[in-house]
Amino acid sequence: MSHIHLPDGVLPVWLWASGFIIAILIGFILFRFTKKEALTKKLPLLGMMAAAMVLGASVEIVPIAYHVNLMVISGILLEPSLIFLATFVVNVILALFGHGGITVIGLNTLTLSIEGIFGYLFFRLFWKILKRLTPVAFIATFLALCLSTFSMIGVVGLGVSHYEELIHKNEGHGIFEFKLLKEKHDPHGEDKGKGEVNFRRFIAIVLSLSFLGWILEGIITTLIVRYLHRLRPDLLRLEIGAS
Amino acid sequence: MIQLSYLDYLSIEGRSFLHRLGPGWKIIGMLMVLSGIVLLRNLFGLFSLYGILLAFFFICRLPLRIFFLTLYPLIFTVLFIFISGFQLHFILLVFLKALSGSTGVVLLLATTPYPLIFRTLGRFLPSLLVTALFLTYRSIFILLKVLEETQHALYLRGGFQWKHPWRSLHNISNAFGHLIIKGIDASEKMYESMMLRGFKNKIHYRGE
Amino acid sequence: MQQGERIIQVDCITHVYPDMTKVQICGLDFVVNRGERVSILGSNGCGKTTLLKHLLGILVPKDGSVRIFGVDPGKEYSKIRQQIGVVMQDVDEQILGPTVYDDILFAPLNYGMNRAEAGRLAGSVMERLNLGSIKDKMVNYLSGGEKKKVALAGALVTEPELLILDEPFTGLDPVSRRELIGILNELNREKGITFIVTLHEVDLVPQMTDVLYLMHGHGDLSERGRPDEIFGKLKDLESFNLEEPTLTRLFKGLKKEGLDFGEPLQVDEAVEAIKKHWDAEKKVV
Amino acid sequence: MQQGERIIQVDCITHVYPDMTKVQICGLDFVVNRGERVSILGSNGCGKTTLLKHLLGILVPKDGSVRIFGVDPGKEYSKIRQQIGVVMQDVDEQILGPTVYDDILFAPLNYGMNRAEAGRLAGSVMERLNLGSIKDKMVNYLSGGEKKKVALAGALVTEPELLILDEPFTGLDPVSRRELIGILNELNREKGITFIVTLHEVDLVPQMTDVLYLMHGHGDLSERGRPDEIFGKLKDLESFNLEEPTLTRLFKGLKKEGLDFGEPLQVDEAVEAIKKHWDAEKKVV
Repeated sequence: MSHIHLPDGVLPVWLWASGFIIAILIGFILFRFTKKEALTKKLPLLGMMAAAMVLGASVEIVPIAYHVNLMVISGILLEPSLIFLATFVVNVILALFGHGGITVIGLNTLTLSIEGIFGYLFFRLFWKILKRLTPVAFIATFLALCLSTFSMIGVVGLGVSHYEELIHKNEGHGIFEFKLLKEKHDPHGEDKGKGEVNFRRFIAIVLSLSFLGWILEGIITTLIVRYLHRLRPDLLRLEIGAS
Repeated sequence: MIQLSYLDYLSIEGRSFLHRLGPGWKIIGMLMVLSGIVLLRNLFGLFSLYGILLAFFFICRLPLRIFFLTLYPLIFTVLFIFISGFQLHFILLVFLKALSGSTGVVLLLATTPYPLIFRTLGRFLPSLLVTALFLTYRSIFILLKVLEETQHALYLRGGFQWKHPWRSLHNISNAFGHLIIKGIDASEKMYESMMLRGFKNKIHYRGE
Repeated sequence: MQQGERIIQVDCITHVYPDMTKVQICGLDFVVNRGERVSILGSNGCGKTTLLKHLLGILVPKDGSVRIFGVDPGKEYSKIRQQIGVVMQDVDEQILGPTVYDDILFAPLNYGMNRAEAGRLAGSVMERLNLGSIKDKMVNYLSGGEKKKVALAGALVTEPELLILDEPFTGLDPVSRRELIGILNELNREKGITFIVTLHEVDLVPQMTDVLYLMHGHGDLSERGRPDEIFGKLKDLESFNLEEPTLTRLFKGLKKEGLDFGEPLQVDEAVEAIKKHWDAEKKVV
Repeated sequence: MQQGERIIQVDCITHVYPDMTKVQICGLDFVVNRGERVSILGSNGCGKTTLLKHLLGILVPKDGSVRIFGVDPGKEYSKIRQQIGVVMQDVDEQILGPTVYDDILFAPLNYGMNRAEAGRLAGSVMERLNLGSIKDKMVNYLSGGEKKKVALAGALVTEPELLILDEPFTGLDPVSRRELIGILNELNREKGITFIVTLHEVDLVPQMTDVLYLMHGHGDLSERGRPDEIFGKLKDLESFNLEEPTLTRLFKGLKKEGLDFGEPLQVDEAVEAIKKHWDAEKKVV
């Protein structure tokens, strides 16, 4: 679980709506400043890498939702402007078969493309400094995933007041739910701040689960990069990065 | 992953009334489901919404294995439980919302061939993006074959065994590397073919 | 546009691949005249595809020149694109539309035709290739043979004057092969379409070839001529990593035993030849 | 492990694909005995690959049973994995090591051998298949023929008792085909390896088959026997979407004309048969 596909219906409207707006804005800017011909030429590559990401997302390596998402390696191969569009396409398709939410396509695109874009940047940067493929690929992946997870936590954090609202809405609401709630409540009596949002616990859980994901994804990405380096070193464009 | 091609297959071969309904109506229906998810705050409303979707699901005789697909988002929704104090009301609320969303889209995709969905999206999205969606979808099926064959090879040659975790990880990574290289090769061939056939900037499709 | 006009001329081109493999298509010039059925026969990896890619402007030679319909394809392929239909080896990557019909419409719509005209062309090519029944099928679910036919339809729909096919028979069963050969010959006969086919199946050559080129090594074009001439003349095709057609081997074997029936390449000709000699022999004795 | 022991038994299995295509491998039971060279001949899409996938436990039948080396492959393939070498159709996807040598070491290392032992096995298989010169080549620069050989080496390296090959000849030029057939026959002769090959090239069958199965429709196994028996008996292979071997067509044609030379399947036999009759005829007259 190196990242989270936000589901529908949890986040407040203003949050996911602004996610869409920002994603569209970025997409529009990229679109304006990329040469049309260059983009047309790269469309099949974009399509194939997006397809690889969709497929990667659907092969579960450890049952229970750990899958690779190939986002960092795609970022390294596609470069930032294309990885953003590719991430958008991937999220639309994943959302279409229930993997992530429809309303959160914008937000998911933003948080996930951070992985791709920063993966690319870190990879280039560390390559200039270290010149050794294995640590560079691992650190770049690890940091990029870290960044993306924190941004996702940040996004979820922005909705805290919304969750409070959702939770409090029930008090004095339908009797049926209230009863169930009561029963549930007693054993957890010592739980401080019942009915309150406990965002810290969320962060702790997400980070501890993600940490394993970062390591695993870091290892897999490093091994993939090494494989690519042996078979098609041209794809990684390390010489350009070095100069 | 066979799921995606299976969904696609159902959308073409299915004969239920939802299959026959125009894609526009179904997308409007999907938008209604989404606004329900966004607006509804009481469990009764959400239960009803989910119930209606489930009813559609079984009236259209969609197979059970497709139903399991709709449960996927729960894995992530579980995390949100930790935000609240494990209150059943909140849990049910977010679960039902997430489930309604995923059931809605799966219902849409299982009863509507994807070109029709993309075509409808094409009225709102820039053509370049729609072309990218079409190419990605086509690419998924091209790469799916590569992926399946690679999985078979790993299996037949003992590439994935729990007793050798490090080696297995190594083998899996190589397999993904192979998938990426094949994908890039295929994208080059695709580009050549597009140029030979006069591609300018969009894929034309019926009813655009 | 008279019959026989020269439409392709390739003079000794050199290409260097990124991994430094050098392909030099040399020896003989590669020329094609209008209306000819041209086959390029050679083993795997001898440079057949490289030659085709130069004709299509996908590769640009380091040395030498390529002219096709009077232009240099490396620079001006878009000018002649509509005159040429192409099916390369991996048909999967060449099928771009979501359904069969959408895919066949791909080129006409890109060339700026209106939908009515494009539809008319598509209808006619689907009828010829007998694709009507799978018109609305999603391309992802086609069988291998269907994919080849759809790719061929996509290439033929714009009614090109020249058809270029790279290894079209690989992976097809004999009945599909025969069907494809029939279609090609019919197109040549009825519409005068020139076609260039690369292949390594020697037995198929006699059925669909006016002019045969042999290629070996890394791009060496060493023979040009009528198939029966070439198969008769060569002592062994083995040096080309090719096998002689079964019948050629049979009749060469018989000749060695003192029985000369000529060198027929097709089964019915062979039956006739043996029969004729047999009857003649009887009379003589 | 005596010669002739039954190692595979498939009883009328039914498989339903997700798209509801039903393949019923029935009619005859599919049985293989140790040491046999078995060919399954059938057109594209008739269910050959489906049968093989059931043998390998990749597919699990809805009805019917599969036994191979005494186990049910759907449940316990890992138990017999080391006894079986497999080359499926898309060799590209089966070559997983970055270099040829890495790929050949793949299975032995997965099976827990140490590097020295694995290296010894790899060395011996590379020698047999003559792969020494490309040992360190990157796999994506291999030619089609080389890829098949590398995949075969990867399957043979663990010294399996049974070799399963799906359409190994597709896309190979005749010389590579002949080489492959030679290797298979040699392995069968010297090491007693049993092999099962699916193919649609009728002409290749006589050169490498003890037991021939014909398959058509959706999995109908309709004939089992020696190749010459089957080809002689059947009036037409066309109903199987297959073409008869060139020589069979020739000799059937001659028979129709009143010239009966028997039904040889190989060129040298054919030369001999014609020669013999010719000489006999002369004497009679």
